[in-house]
Amino acid sequence: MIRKITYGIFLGIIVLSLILFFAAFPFGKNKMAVGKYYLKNDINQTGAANVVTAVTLDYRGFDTLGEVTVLFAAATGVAILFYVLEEDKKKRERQVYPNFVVRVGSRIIFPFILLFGSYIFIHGHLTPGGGFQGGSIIASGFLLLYLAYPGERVNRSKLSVVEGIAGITFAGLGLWGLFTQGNSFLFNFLPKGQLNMIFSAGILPIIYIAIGFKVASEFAGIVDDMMCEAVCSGGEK
Amino acid sequence: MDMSLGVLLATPFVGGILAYLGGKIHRWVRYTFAILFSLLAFIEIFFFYNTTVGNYVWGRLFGSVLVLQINPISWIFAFIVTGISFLVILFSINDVEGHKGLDFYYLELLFVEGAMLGITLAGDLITFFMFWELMSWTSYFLIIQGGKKSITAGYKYIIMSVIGAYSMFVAIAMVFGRAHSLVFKNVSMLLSQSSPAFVIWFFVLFGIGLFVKAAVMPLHTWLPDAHSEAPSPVSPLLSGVLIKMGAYGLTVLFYGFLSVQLIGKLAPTILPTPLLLYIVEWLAAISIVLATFLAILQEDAKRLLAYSSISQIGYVVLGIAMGSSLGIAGGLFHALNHAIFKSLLFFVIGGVIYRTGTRNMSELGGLIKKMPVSFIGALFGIVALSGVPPLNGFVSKWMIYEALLQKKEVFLLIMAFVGSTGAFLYLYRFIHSVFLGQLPEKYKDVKEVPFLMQLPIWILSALTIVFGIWPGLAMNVIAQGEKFLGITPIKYTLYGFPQGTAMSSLKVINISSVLIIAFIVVLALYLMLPKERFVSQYDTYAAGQVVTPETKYNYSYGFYMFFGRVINPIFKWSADKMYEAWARATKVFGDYMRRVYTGNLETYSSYIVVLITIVAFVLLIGGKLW
Amino acid sequence: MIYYIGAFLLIAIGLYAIIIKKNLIKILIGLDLIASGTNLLIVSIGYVKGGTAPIFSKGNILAKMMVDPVPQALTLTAIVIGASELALAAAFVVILYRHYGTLDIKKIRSLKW
Amino acid sequence: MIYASWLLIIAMIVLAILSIEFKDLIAAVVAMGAVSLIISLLFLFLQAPDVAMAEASIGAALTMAIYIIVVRKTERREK
Repeated sequence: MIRKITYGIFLGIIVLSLILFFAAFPFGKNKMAVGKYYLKNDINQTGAANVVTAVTLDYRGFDTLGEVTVLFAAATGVAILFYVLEEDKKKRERQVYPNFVVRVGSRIIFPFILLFGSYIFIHGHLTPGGGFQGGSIIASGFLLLYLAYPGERVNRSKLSVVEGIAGITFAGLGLWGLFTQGNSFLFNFLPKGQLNMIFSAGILPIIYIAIGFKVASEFAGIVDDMMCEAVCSGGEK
Repeated sequence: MDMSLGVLLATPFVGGILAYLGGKIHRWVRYTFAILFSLLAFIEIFFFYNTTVGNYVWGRLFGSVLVLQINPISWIFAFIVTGISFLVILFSINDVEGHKGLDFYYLELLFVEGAMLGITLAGDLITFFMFWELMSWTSYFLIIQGGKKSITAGYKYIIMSVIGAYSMFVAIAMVFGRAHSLVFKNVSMLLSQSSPAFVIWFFVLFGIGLFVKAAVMPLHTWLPDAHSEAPSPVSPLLSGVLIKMGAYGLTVLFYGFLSVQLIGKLAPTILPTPLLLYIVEWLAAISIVLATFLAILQEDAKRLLAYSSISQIGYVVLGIAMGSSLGIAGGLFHALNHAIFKSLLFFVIGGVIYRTGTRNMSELGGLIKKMPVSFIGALFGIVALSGVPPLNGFVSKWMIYEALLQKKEVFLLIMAFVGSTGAFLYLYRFIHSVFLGQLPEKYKDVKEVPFLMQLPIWILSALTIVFGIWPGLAMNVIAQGEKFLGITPIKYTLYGFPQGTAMSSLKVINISSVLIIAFIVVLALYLMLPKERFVSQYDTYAAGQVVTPETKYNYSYGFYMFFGRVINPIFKWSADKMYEAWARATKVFGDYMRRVYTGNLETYSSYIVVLITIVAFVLLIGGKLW
Repeated sequence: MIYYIGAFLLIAIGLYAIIIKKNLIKILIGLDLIASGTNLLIVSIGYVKGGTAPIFSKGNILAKMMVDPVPQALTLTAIVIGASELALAAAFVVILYRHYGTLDIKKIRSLKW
Repeated sequence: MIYASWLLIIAMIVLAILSIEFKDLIAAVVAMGAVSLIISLLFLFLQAPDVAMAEASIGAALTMAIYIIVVRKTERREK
């Protein structure tokens, strides 16, 4: 109890001082210089209508590559932790079917979720959204399928092929720019096109589509590991 | 002419990939591709004999061009690389037959060759570094295929290599920050205009990377383990070629990037040699002496040869660091010679291991009757290594001694002599314990190695004679190379060296003919004189007991134990022990640190919260932190 | 300003959960709260009063009246990373539970020195 | 608008406190999901539709699903 009160008071002091400190940093006023620069030069330099996309993929594209790598490492880590031998899996498998409405409803909705997710990541450079959002929407579609059919599993090898191709596309595009143009990794070597058209912003849409596939397959893999852990290996005994 | 350098560099890589894919079809497809492409690379090398081709741009990176070039200096090393690699592949075919993952093995072998070729052909620092790293990693994968112990050895190797490579990388980054172009010419121009401190930093950092690969004394500890635990066809490649890359790098560093005058300006010059080079000379001399002593004490034949490699590479570095025309020529020539005779010796011991399955010298003996070709190879190898005329080791060692004499560096000369004399001790031990003496009972049915494994032994034995009697063949290229580096080229004739200023002449042909005549005379006497009676080696007795085949009466275990007792106090402080002590100290320190870093999330977060609270409280009451 | 206060309070609540709570899932929730609070703080720093989203549409190509895109881009990646790390942590929780049969970190820790 | 954000933030803080104080872990997780959802709305108020989308789909859907699976896998009540 003394610990709770002590740390409560400590945290109170911290929050109070932080609020006082941030009072000198007015809300909704000034902007950082780098943001202004990006906003001013976005159309000329990248041609993407969505500035957030431009920052994520072009100005800070290398950062995003690292981030995708972290995602990959986390997904691999989950898969390693939940590694179960195939024979054990089959032994423990038990079929649980939810009711009729969920099963049929998920079948009808699932294609639309896929379509919606793809729409979001294909238009990532024009409208809000992009590879991360679209990919996670697709993964939540997979989650719905798992809820409806707990006994079934997706084909992991196909997922990993999709993921690998997406990753190679990202890195390959970057290296292509590096070696042909010779100035920087992820150099935007395709034509910029016209603003607000679907074929614009050079390599950004391609990369965002690759990221969409990668995020979708990785999160689907995580969900698959988790669901299998809950359903087919039956650890509660 | 321009594309040809790219073709030359691509040959081993293409060959490796084709051998890998071909191995999926049939093993002979794999062997054909491997042999064909390594031979092709060796032949292509000869198109570049005595030519200087520069600036073949093969790519660009970070706004800097990637350049390939060839000059006589790199030609010598490229010649060693391709030649020895070809022989290694020939030798591998029988030796590693039936092992697992052979496709990958040949892929790696050819990739190591390609990487080393890339180092010699590199015309800018980025290319150099790329191939340097490729060489480290591919050779690491080769080393760890030698069995259980080799994994530890490979671990040691790769850790030291990576440390060296990082140090080199820092040096390259330093230059890149100032020059923005890493072509060798620009680098040397930048260094000639930079401040002495910058150049010394570059010299030290770049040098550490090279010293690790060349295994100069305090950084040598990876070599004995890696060379002795690697598969037997890989050891010649490592000992004969890979450590020469360090020597090549040192040559480029000393005389390509810098020059003797420039190094002389960096630090006060009291001695005949610039101070930095003088330090390098001393390191090399220390590694000659200590490695020789260590080699004398070894029981394991491959380990003995590995320590001998450290000592011989010491001669190479000593010669190169000397700065005089004769010294550099001697160093480069010794690099070539060492590649020849050390590969020869490793091939021989590889054949012995192939037939007997052991490399422990105290278990071997008396193989002369069973494996005569290997014995002849070993004989040529040890005669060449110990520097006795008429074989090639003599000429290069003579050149190094002569150069030391000219510079009046007496201590170094003594140390070089000690190393050479010590070489007799361990080489005698080597040939005696393996080939002479009593044949153990279990090796009664040992046969000579197959033809493909004999072939490298024959070729290299012949080469020791060729370069021993006609050193001018090699001097031709070396003199061109020295001209390329901007040093006065040495004078030479086909058979030796003419009388020059402060330089005595050497005519190998005279010495050789005297020796050959003497040999013929002795042979004639031996044949003419009455024959002694041949007795079985068991037809003897010791202390009243009849010797049976089970008793060993040649003392090949602890052969130089008396000598070991004398020199053991020196090795109380070895570099290996120093590194181990460092590792232990780190571990103890870590154990203490764990009392603070408990590994619990809440401990850490409460540290953070308490600290921030203090800071926030001080700021809240209006105090100042600093 | 209220956004700042909300974000700080979220972070404080998360820290409190990490330090005080003994249940592993509660600790995970605390970590998630800290992550969410930080994201909210960063995005609210980039906000400009009366600004629009940083997206050029056909009618709107006025760069001056847009909010700062950089914090948004950073937060976007931070959310995805946070979720994947959380999945990894959750996997560890499951494995730990399978080993020790409890979620109480005090009992789990008893084997550590 | 400003009052809406006030209300949402107060609700968010209350839900956050609840999510760490509930003894029933499923309830705690649901409260956590509600916090994520409110944060996603706040992002929309802050003119960050990209981030709002990501938070809604990842924070409120996937994360919560993972939490629920973990709770189902281990034990439901905090002792």
